[in-house]
Amino acid sequence: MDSFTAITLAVFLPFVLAGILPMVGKVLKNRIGWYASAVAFLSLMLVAWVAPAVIHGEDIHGSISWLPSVGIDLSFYGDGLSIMFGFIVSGIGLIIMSYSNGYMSTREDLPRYYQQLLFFMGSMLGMVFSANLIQLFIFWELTSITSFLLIGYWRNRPLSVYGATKSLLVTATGGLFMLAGFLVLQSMTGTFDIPAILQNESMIAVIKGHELFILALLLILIGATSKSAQGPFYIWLPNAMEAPTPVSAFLHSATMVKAGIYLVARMHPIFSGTDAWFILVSGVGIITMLAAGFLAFRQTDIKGILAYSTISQLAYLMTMYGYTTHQHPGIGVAAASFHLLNHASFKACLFLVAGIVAHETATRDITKMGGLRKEMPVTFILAVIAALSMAGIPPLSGFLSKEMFYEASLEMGQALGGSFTYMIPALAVLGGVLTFAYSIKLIDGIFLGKRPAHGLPEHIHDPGWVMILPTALLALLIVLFGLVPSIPSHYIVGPTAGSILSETADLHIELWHGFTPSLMMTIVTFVLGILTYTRYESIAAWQNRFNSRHPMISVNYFYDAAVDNAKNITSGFSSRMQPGTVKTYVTALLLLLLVLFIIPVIQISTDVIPAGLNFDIPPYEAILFTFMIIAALGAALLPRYIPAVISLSGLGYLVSLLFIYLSAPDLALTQVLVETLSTIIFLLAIVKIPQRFRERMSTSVLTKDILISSAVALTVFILMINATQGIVSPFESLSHYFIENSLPLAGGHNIVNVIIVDFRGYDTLGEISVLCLAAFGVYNLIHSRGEGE
Amino acid sequence: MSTAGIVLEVLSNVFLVVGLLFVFLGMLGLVRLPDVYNRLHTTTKIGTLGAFGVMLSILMKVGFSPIGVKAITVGMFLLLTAPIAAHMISRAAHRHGVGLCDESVIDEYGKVNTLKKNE
Amino acid sequence: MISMFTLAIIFMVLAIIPCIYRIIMGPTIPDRVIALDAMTTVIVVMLGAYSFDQGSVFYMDVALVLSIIAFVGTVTIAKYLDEGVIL
Amino acid sequence: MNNTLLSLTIAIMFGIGTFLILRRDIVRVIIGLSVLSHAVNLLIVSTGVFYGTKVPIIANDGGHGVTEETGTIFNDVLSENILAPILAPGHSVAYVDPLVQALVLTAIVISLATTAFILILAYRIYEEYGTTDIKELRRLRG
Amino acid sequence: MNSLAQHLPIILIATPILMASLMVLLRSRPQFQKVLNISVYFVLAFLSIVLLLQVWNDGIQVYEVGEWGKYGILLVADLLSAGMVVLTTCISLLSMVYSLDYIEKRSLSSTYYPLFNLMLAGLNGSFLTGDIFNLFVFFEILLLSSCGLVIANEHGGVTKISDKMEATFKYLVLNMLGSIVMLIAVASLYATTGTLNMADISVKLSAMSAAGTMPWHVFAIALMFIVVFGNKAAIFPLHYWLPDVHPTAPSPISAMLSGVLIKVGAYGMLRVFFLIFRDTLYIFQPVIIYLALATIIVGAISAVAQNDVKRLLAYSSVSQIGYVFLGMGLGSIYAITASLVYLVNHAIAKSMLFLSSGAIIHYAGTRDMRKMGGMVDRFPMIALFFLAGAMSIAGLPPTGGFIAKFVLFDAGITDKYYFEIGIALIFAVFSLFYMFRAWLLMFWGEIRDTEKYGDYSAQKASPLILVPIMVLAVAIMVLGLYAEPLIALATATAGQILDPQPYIEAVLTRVVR
Amino acid sequence: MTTTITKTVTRICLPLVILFSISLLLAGHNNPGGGFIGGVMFASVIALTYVVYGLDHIKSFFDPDWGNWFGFGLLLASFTAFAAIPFGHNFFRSAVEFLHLPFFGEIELVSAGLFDIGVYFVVIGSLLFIFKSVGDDR
Amino acid sequence: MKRYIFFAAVFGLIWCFVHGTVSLNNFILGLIFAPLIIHPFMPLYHFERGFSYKKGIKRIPAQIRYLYVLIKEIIKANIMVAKIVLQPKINIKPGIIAVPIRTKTDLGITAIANTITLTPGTLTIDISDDRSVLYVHTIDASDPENVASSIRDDLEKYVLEAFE
Ligand code: NA
Ligand code: NA
Repeated sequence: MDSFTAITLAVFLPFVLAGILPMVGKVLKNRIGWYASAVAFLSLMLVAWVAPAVIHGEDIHGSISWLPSVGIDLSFYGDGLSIMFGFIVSGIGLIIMSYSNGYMSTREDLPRYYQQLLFFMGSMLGMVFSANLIQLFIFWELTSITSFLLIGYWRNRPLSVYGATKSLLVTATGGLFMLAGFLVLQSMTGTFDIPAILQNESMIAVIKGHELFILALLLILIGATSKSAQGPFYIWLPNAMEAPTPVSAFLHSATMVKAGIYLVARMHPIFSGTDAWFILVSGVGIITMLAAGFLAFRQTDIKGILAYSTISQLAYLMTMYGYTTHQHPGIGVAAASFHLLNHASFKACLFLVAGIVAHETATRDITKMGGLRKEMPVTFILAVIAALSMAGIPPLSGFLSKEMFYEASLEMGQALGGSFTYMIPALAVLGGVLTFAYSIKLIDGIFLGKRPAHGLPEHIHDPGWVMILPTALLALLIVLFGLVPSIPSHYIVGPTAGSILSETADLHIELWHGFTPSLMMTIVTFVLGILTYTRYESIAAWQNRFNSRHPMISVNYFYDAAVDNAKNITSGFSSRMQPGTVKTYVTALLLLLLVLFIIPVIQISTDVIPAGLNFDIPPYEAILFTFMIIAALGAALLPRYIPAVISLSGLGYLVSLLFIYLSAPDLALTQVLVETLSTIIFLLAIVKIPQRFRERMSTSVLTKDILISSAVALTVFILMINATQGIVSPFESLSHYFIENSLPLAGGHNIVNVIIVDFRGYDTLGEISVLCLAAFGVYNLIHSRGEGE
Repeated sequence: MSTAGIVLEVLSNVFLVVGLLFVFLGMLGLVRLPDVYNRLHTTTKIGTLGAFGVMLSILMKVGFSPIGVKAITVGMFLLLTAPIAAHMISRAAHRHGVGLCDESVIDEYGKVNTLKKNE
Repeated sequence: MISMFTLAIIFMVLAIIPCIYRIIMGPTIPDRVIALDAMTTVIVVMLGAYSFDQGSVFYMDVALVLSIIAFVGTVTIAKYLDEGVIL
Repeated sequence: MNNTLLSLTIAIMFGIGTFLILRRDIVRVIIGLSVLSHAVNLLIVSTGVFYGTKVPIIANDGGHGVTEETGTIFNDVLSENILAPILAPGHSVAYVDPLVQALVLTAIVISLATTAFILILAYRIYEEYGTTDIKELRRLRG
Repeated sequence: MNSLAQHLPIILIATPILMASLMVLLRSRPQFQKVLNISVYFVLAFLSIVLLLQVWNDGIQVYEVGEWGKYGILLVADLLSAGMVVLTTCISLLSMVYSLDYIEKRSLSSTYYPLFNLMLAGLNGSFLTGDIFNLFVFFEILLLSSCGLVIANEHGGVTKISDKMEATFKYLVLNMLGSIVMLIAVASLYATTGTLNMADISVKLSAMSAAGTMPWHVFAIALMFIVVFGNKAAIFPLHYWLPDVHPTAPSPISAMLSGVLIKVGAYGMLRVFFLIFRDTLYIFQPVIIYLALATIIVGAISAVAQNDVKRLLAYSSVSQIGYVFLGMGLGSIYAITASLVYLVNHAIAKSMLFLSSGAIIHYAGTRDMRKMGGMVDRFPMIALFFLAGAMSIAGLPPTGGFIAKFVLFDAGITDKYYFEIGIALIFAVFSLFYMFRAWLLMFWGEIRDTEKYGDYSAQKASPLILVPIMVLAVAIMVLGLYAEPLIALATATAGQILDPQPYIEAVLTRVVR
Repeated sequence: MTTTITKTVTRICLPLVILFSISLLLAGHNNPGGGFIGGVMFASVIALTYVVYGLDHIKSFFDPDWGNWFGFGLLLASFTAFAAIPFGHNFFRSAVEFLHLPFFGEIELVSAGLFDIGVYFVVIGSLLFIFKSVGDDR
Repeated sequence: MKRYIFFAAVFGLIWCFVHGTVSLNNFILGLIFAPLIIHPFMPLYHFERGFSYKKGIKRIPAQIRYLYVLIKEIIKANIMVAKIVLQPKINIKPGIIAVPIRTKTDLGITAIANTITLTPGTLTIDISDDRSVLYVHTIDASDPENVASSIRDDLEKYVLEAFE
């Protein structure tokens, strides 16, 4: 099995095996979770299978023909970045699915749960290994959809539905913009293939100089930030916490939300090294980092705190990937890549802890907890490891990546110079302080202090091994990465950074590296962090006060206002657009017709009125014309139905008389008959419609209608004189053939009738079908009475 | 042309002229006479006779060729149907309360209808 | 040269004027119906004349049909006026 | 067949029909459609491409051969690269254009069918809503 | 004995007409009607695919009705028309199967079968005809058959008959007006060129254009066809009838109307402008682009405003057809391909959505989504299928709708129509919003009306109703996951559309008796 | 109710017009007329009897299912068109035959005539179907 | 059966007339169509009543006489009404009068009613329910008795002879 096959299998096996999961579920019943775990394990093994080659600097790239017409193949690409994500996705997937065996009640719809988890995992793997932009987008949106379904897992709960909707709207919409960005990118490069762009320096140069550069970057970043809950798009993530906790751990902390980060990392070689990149990526990152860290204080739901913390931590990553200068495009790449790995582990671990706590205490409200360390000692230890890692306490992995973040911030500040030299590190430290504070809050709030008198179940204890073991595994990783940083740095972070920077990154991550400025910053962070923590409650109280006083100062407010009022806003538009009366619609049609007629009159015509018009007619025809107009006017203006219909009937007879003069006896015959019949049918209908309604026409309405009518008349007139007199058709007509062949070939003297039944008998077949249709329609009309209610 | 032919020709032209005149007069009556019933007199009688005259004239001119035969068929048909049309319309008009003109001196039909209504 | 029948046709066209007048001006519905019926009679005459003038039997067919069918129409309207129903 | 006054008449009928379909009363709208269909039928007939005046019925000789000179020179033979034969000069036809008549016949029948349907529809609408005012219909709608 | 295969075009049109007459005569044998009709539809669907393969392998197929060459009426099956016919017959088959349990029994056997058959004939006839007046005739068949079907009775229908009638009235008036405009245009075209055969007209106009004697009114005529076909396709500002008509029709008919019928307009536009009025394209395209954008915007915004699920779907059809026309307006081969792919995907997705909403409405007893909720527990399959359809309309992968939007946007951006694609993109977001809003309101959330729920919980959708929905849902996914055949077909079709010479030659170089 | 006078004349007209309609139908190929015109004549005169005698009275002894009429007409028309296919021709290919009968002389038989009869039935059937449906509807 | 043959013969003739060519071929064609047409409408034509050719043939002279009177009266009527129309000032005294009649058969009543309508200044408006009185509008109703008696004596006599 070659590496490409392995990756392909790693991506598609989850889909296939999830597809048959409902069948398997019939056999395994409540143990179906282990089946899902096995699938995740399989994917993990497949990723591990290809990892060595990638670590040794070999890129995997292969494709299967999929949409050759559009130039898109199903192609996969494995480099350091992909492999790291591959490990995170499948590894955490394995952990989560195992954990779920303990967490999910057997009363739940387990097949649906695991099926969607596996679909998600497959999509995520597909996304990170995608070698072309469109394929990436496809898997990207698939993750949005599966996330939507998983958030709404408890689909009858309004809050779940709300959260699911929000996440879908934000992420899928962002995805569409990202797609547009990809298309713009493709219009610059002519290819959707990512490696082809990445490996082509000149192409990247072209992109950077292209006038659409900013547009492409902006569109792609909309996708990335919406997915990673950055900037104003953060709003969906807190509400996504309605999902079952393992889902939150998996999707909304460890993997899916990192898709945006993945995209930024992926696009890093293409867009970085420009001011726009730094301003947009790091700018959004820093703002989000601070805002989300700050907003976490107000949360009382454990998962809420974790959600804001996730947003904030992802913002770290954004910030770091955004650090760039023309000379040194990847200042923060290594730091970011390492922190990414660490965040996946400590945040997933925290979520699992949160899950355990909620599972045991039946609440997620941190204000109702406290002092659980005695009852749940194991959980407590695991939580402390993860939280302290997040807070950046040595010797845990989080400390290392935070140090690297400070280093990169210093470097970036120096590179920028001026006031940035201090501002950027200062902001980084501020972020660290906030992180420190809420990390401590988690431990303190849940496990330390006094057990509240009411609200918690009597017997609280550590859960069974099914839930502890996966959590412990993550905690172990945190400790391991902290103590032996060379393992991640050598096997994961190095290749990742290397693949982004397309140069072998020389990483030396060590626990102790002397009294560097970054260590100073860390110390400052701790000090300030502890100070901040003492003010934690009052800050939270202030936030609550502020929020209730100024509800409008919030992105959520606008989201809710937009979504809730979407219907009202649009229905105003819709009812204005669709007033409902035929008259408006007819007017619209006629106006369009007139406008369309005017276009060629203005643009093309030389003579609107052709020369040599023929006014020569027998006098009786002229009189006949007058009669016709009078009869038509009668039909139009006589106020009551019957006189109008009689007038119309008169018009019909006059028309048939005109047909006589036009040498069309067949037509005259038909017209006479049809006229009489339609008069009878008019009567049939009017019999049942006593006339009560008479339209009052205001002068303005009348003027408008007469104007439109006159314009229509004029249009028809101009068209007719041009079509019938303006040119003499220089071609032979079909009629020549009919006249010539009616008798010899079709055996009929009456050419019109021969056309009707023979030359164009097919038309007549249609025509009699129409007659039948009228009959059916009338039958339906008559028999619809009372039965449709 | 034989004598019979000439006689036929003259007769035919007379019929034509008289027929046309009658048709025209009938239509004139439509404008001039005061009420529905009187107008019906002119259209059914004069119009029909006029039309019949013209058809007869055509028959005389062309003999029993398709045109002639059809012409006389048309004439017969008008004679058959015109009175019915007149009858139906006048009946409807009267029963629907279209009154006689002021010059009218008697309405025995109206009395009957009033009696019926009162019952 | 204008044939006699051409004159006839022009004369008949003039005969339509009163019919149109009544159709439009009424005053009662029966008036209009009579006028419509009368108009068909005039048209029948015109068709006859035209048929002869053109030497073509085809128009006579139209006249024949019109004379029959107009009757149907008039009777229907009359019944409607009288009884308020048709069938 | 092509005459400016005829075109003018037809155009005016179009105008009147248009005015009618802009009314609020359903029955008026239907009358308007009828007027329009008369107008369009006349329009089609007036677009016949010949200048002949004879009724397009070949005189009957009792047999089945062409005895009457139809006046056409039919030479629309498709040869290579000539897909659109240009009419020979001095070419005239004694008949009026039969094709447009056939088209109008079809159009008349179709409009009869449609008119019948829409009239019964109008009656049923009146029955359901108790009015033929289009604006009222809208208001009365559930 | 000549091969039946050469008669395929006419069989696809005339068989439904024959069937309509048989169905009238067999009114008293409902069971026989059912079996006969369904089997014939199966055969027709199969034959239409055979026809498409024929065209694919042997080139454009021309069928001379009555063997009069271009002087009579020709049926022309090129990739476009044959493809449309395949779409039509397949969706018709599914809708018909669905109807068997959905339409009220008496209505079904008395008028529904013949009306439906004639509608199918009208569709196939419109797609296959090579004669512009014949197109008018078949349009009329379509018009009246759809009117008749809109007022057909559903089982325990929730749509008030008065609403149906009001909608039908609007539909009729606007379409009769459209027919009149079409007649004016066709007659003027005949006066100018002396022919009704589309290929012939095309050649003659080209000859005039080449000679520099093309009269200006040809442009006016050409633009009139925008009104004609735009009215059928419901593009702005001719879309007004659609949101009234499509929702009030019985659901299988809504599926046909939104799925296939409005595509006739798009087809007509492609046929007429790219075959006949090639010399006017430079005026047509900007016009149609702006109309398409307006259509997209109006449809999308209005769809958001709806509470009635079928009305929402109808507005969405308006918006979506705008995308089809946008592709047409962009005009490159890739854009036309996109337009066609879009057309097919929308047809399938929208038919599916109407059918599934029908099933839901059938049991919920209301079309108001706010009164529904939590139906996923009762109808898990339909919820899933509806989701697939919603994703397709919203343009999300892995559905066909994504491929369609992607190809369209790609084509637009390749040709540097940034502004147009920008608008299209923004309103694609609207479609995401309204489709998922509908899905959520119907299937998720609290169970709104317990009494109603009790009613429909007792029943399950019958297989005859479920299977067509499922087939279409599978098609949506297949077109998303394996779009290559469709795109290849669409590309070849677009090639034929942009280069009509083979069409013209196939039609005009024939021996005439 | 209408009067005796009208009824009597209607009775006279009825066969006359039906004959005329058949005449128009058969003449159609060579003279003005044809299936549609003939059919409308037929339908009109039946409508006239409906009007004059009242629908119910006529239905008491003459109540054909007009639906079957147009069903048959459409069937006939499409069969005629299809009939060419077994003969190795295209749909709607017409055939002209001249039949020599001892008494009538030469009679021209055209397949299109059969089609026209189909049209005739469709027109009669559909129009009267509409009339009757509406008339039955109280 | 007799009636059938009678009708068939009449129809043969009518066929010739509507066809426009009076010939044996057409007559026979009409003959063939007749039974087909008449059959469904039998109840309208009183097939149950007796029918005899003798009576029919005997009536022919009377019918011719009736036709003669009719034409004479029609011409008189037209001239009279034409005069009225052409008067510079319309001066008439119209009215509706009741005219009792003796005729009992449908055909007779119809004939008399139509005759009245086609003759001078009179117009049948309605027939009473018991079919014994015709209501006639006359353009000169100054002497109703006179009008009624002239109808009875000059017209009805001939109608009775011809159709009863
Ligand atoms: Na009409
Ligand atoms: Na949309």
